[in-house]
Amino acid sequence: MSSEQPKSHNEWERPLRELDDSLHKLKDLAKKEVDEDKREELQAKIVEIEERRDRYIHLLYSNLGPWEKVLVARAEKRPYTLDYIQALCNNFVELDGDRRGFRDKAIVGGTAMFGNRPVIVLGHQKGRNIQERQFRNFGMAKPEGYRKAIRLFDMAERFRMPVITFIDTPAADPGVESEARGISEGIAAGMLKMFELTVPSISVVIGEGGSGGALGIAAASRVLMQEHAIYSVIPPEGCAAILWRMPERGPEAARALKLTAQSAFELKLIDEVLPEPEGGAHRDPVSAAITVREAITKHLNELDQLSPIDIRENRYNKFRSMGIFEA
Amino acid sequence: MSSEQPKSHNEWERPLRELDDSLHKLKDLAKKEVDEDKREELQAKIVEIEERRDRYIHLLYSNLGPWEKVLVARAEKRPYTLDYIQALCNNFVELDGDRRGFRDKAIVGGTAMFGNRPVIVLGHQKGRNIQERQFRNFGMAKPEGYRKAIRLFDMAERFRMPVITFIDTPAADPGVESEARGISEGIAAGMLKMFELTVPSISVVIGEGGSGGALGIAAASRVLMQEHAIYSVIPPEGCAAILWRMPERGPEAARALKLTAQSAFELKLIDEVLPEPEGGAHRDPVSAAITVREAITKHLNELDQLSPIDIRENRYNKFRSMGIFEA
Amino acid sequence: MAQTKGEAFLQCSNCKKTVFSVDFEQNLRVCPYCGFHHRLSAKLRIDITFDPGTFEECDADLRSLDPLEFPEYHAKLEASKLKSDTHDSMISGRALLDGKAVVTAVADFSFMGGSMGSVNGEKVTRTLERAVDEKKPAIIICASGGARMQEGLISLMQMAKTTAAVSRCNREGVPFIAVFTDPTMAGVLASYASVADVILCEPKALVGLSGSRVNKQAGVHRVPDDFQTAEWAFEHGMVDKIVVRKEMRGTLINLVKTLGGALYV
Amino acid sequence: MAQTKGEAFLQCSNCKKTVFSVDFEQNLRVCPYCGFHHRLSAKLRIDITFDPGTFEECDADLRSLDPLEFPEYHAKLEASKLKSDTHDSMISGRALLDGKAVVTAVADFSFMGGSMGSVNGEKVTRTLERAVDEKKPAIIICASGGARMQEGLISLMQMAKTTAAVSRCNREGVPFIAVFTDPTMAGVLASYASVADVILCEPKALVGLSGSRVNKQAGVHRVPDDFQTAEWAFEHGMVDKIVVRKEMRGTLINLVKTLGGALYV
Ligand SMILES: [Zn+2]
Ligand SMILES: [Zn+2]
Repeated sequence: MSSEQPKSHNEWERPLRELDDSLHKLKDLAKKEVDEDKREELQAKIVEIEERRDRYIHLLYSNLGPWEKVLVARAEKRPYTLDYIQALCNNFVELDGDRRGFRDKAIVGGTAMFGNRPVIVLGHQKGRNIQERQFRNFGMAKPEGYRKAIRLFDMAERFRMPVITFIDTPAADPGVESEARGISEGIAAGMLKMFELTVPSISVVIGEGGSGGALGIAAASRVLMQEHAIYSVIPPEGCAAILWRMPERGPEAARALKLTAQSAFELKLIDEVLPEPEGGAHRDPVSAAITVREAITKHLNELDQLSPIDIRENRYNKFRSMGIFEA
Repeated sequence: MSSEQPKSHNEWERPLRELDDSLHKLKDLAKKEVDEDKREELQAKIVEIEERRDRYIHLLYSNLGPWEKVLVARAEKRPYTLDYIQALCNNFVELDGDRRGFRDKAIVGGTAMFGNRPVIVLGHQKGRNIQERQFRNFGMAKPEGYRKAIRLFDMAERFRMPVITFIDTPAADPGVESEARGISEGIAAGMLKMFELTVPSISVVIGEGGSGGALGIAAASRVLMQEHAIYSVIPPEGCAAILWRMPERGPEAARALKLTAQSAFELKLIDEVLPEPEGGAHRDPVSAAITVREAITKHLNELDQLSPIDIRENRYNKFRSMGIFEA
Repeated sequence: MAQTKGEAFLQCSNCKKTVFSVDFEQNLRVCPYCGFHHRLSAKLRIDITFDPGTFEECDADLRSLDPLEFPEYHAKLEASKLKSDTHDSMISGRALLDGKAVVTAVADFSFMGGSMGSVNGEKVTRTLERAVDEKKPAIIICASGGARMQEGLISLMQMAKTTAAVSRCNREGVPFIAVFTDPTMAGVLASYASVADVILCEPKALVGLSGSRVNKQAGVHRVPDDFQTAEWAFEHGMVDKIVVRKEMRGTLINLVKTLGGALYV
Repeated sequence: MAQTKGEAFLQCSNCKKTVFSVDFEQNLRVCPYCGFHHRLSAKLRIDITFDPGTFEECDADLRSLDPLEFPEYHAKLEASKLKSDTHDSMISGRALLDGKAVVTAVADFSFMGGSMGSVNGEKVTRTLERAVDEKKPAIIICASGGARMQEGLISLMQMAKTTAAVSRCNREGVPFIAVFTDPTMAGVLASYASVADVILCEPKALVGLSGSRVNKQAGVHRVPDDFQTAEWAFEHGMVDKIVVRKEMRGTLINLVKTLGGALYV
């Protein structure tokens, strides 16, 4: 069964892309067509195909299985962190560097206005083409990424700015260089600093929540997940490799791992699932961003009611309660 | 004139070393001598040479000029940081690493008992032979040295332990690698952390107080200097190179820079000058260590009278007042 | 450490030499030939670390569940309970160290590779909270392959939960000392363990985030021979001190005396 | 920036091209050919950074003394006073930035290489203390070869004094933004400047602890071509952002608005 599963979002959305392509061509033709009858004929065809496409999108997205969610979460058309920062913030100044010798490109961040609130905003950044992807190290942060984040968290605390983080990474960078500079310490220290904050923090999983690499900047007062985002202790392929020594059984592992936003919410590990436009956030980034903005605003307004100490305690108690065991 | 000046402590102390050598030989002879008369004769000669040596030491050390102080402060026979830690502390556990990829060998430190007080103790460490000197990078700390110190200062603050630092460095490491990892930030952050401490801190300049490299771990509640230690904004040779383009005019520059403990005390930049045994700390390390121990104890006892906030304010005000200008 | 030739002899898995069982045990399971520090059960570790007879277990009633109904997890748990003499991969409790009261949690690698599931994470968290409540230093002895995959995202969140507990220790001035033993990896290393005040490490212990297989795949750079060993971690500033097994107790005593000084007044 | 052919033309010291004086000034002293950001006097820097006419100088009465009677110092001070239009290497005061009140100190490299003596250190310290007292963000624009050797250990202690003042800003939640211009070196870099909340840097500015001569002597390693440039410092994580002169004011406005937000409520 698993071998019949699509391996990428591109492959899985191919029929949809073909419909999109035909539509694009028909619209082009219609624009150039001088004969009014023929144009109306084309127009009718366009409407028909649009309806077919929308039905297909509905069919495809209304009941995504865990593996399809993995594909959508990894889709390179999905809006990334910098897209959300641009859509949600003003006066953004990117701040960079760990002040200790290194500069990470897989985590970006800085100061900005979110509505009329000054905020610290940061997140994992993936790339859309080969050069960008390499430049961004595929969204896999090195230790200096977490140390930059810690520097920004420190400013958030000092200047009483809420923190917004966007989570979208396959994993922390697994290279030798990252091990040598203490990637484990980077992740742990990132979490530690987030637990020390007495200002509100919101993390939004917008794509892949890849284990420790995600968690290092996701120990927030509220953790929100977009409808088709995933969050997992291990990539499904890695899990399949360990369980069955067959990485290609990733789809099965995806089901076993319960890595969808819906499962995470049911297990009380996240605070809210944010609906995406039909066809996923990439089909309508503007409306996806509006949903994200409204959710962040709502949670920040709620957290505004708490004292600084209570903000810290509230965050502690939330994570403190995670775990299912017999006592 | 400057060309007649000795260039090293070894060269400058040569007559003294020759006396020491003759004494050593005579004592050996006396020990082996079976004839009692001859032994007594030798004994008398020993006493005579010892007196001559002591007079010579007195002559040499009772009126050291700035350049001679430079030579003595740099002497490789002088007790180093680990010698003082061993002499003054119990239960020492060396703690190492910046937790961020690097380990510095020019700054050593850890936790220990100083009398019945738990303390954080650290300092620059030089080496006595070629291998040791290279291993210790000639006492020139890299950024990770200051970052290790900061980690120890953090523990001091958390666990209410006084801080003792020993200062003995020609300068911070000037290499490309150190620049690349932010040696300037390391020094500045070291000072910054020391100013945040609400526990008492004592720095003792035991040899060379070499500009920023020294200051990075010397922003203490009390700064003490041994009688023959030096503390300078620039090495005298470097100063001479800038002023006269002649590094060999270091002795003149040493005088101009007012880099002795006595000058620093007169300018109110340090809190106390600690007398050394005649002939310098290296002639009698045990009694030198006792003086250091008593001074540290006295200052810690004084600082014990202050509240944590007052300890911080007291340190701030001390450094705040440094500077001479017309207003 | 394979058993060979009956009960009297063992073969060192590191240097392959044959060792008298009695010598091996007397040497605290350190190979007399190559010095390799072989794994200890949690119980044995407790015996050689704390004052004899002073360890008092807490949280002994915690048991793992299978909330995700994850393939094979239930069976693995049952098998581990039979194979190991602990109920999960961590034992927690109170003990005396040279007469000074401490709290502790000690990992048992033989139970599902010391993996951090809900029970393991809860015991670590309770230990650190107990340190804060009772104003005692915490000593946690680690041995783990990482998070317990079979509990999915719940196990990942144990990293956050345990790290949160460290932030309380820091705030309350309670020292937390971690001891890394072979292996201390992945989810455990990337959470509470790496933010301890002091990190001691046994020689040659494996210490790293990603299995070296992952590194070799990802690796543009060549992997150094001693990659992810205790010695390599020490040279890279991640570990305060490498301490041989015989000196571990003495080092811990010194640390508890100095760092914990303000608590014992 | 050498003057050539009367008053109308200048030669760029970086690319050697001849530039119209008028063009050069209109371009904020950035070479139109190579983009090199030439040095500005403190007064000109203030003009192009803050809201016009809002700068109000403080501490203008401070004057350097010669407490060590250091060779040639007195004469150098007098010469610098004549050559430069400032009284020392730093001007401090209050200003508005897009209508928001800030405190500032601006270095003048033409006065003894921007070196930090007692007056310079005192002005920096007063600026940071003023930021704390008046709850305003501090913006310090750096240009310095380092400590002022001629004041001996007193000048070294300005590093400690100014850094101490930063610790107060941190504690009181007052943002401190540093702008590095060519050159920001040695004693200034290794003190208050490197522990600013945000560090902006002009392109190609020289930024480092030790003169490259020292590095070349000490160097086992070869010195990279762009060693100690702004761009190199940025790639090594020491600088938040490289900002061209034309965009500096806008960037500072955004930072003051966000980081200083809590102060302006
Ligand atoms: Zn062996
Ligand atoms: Zn030019």
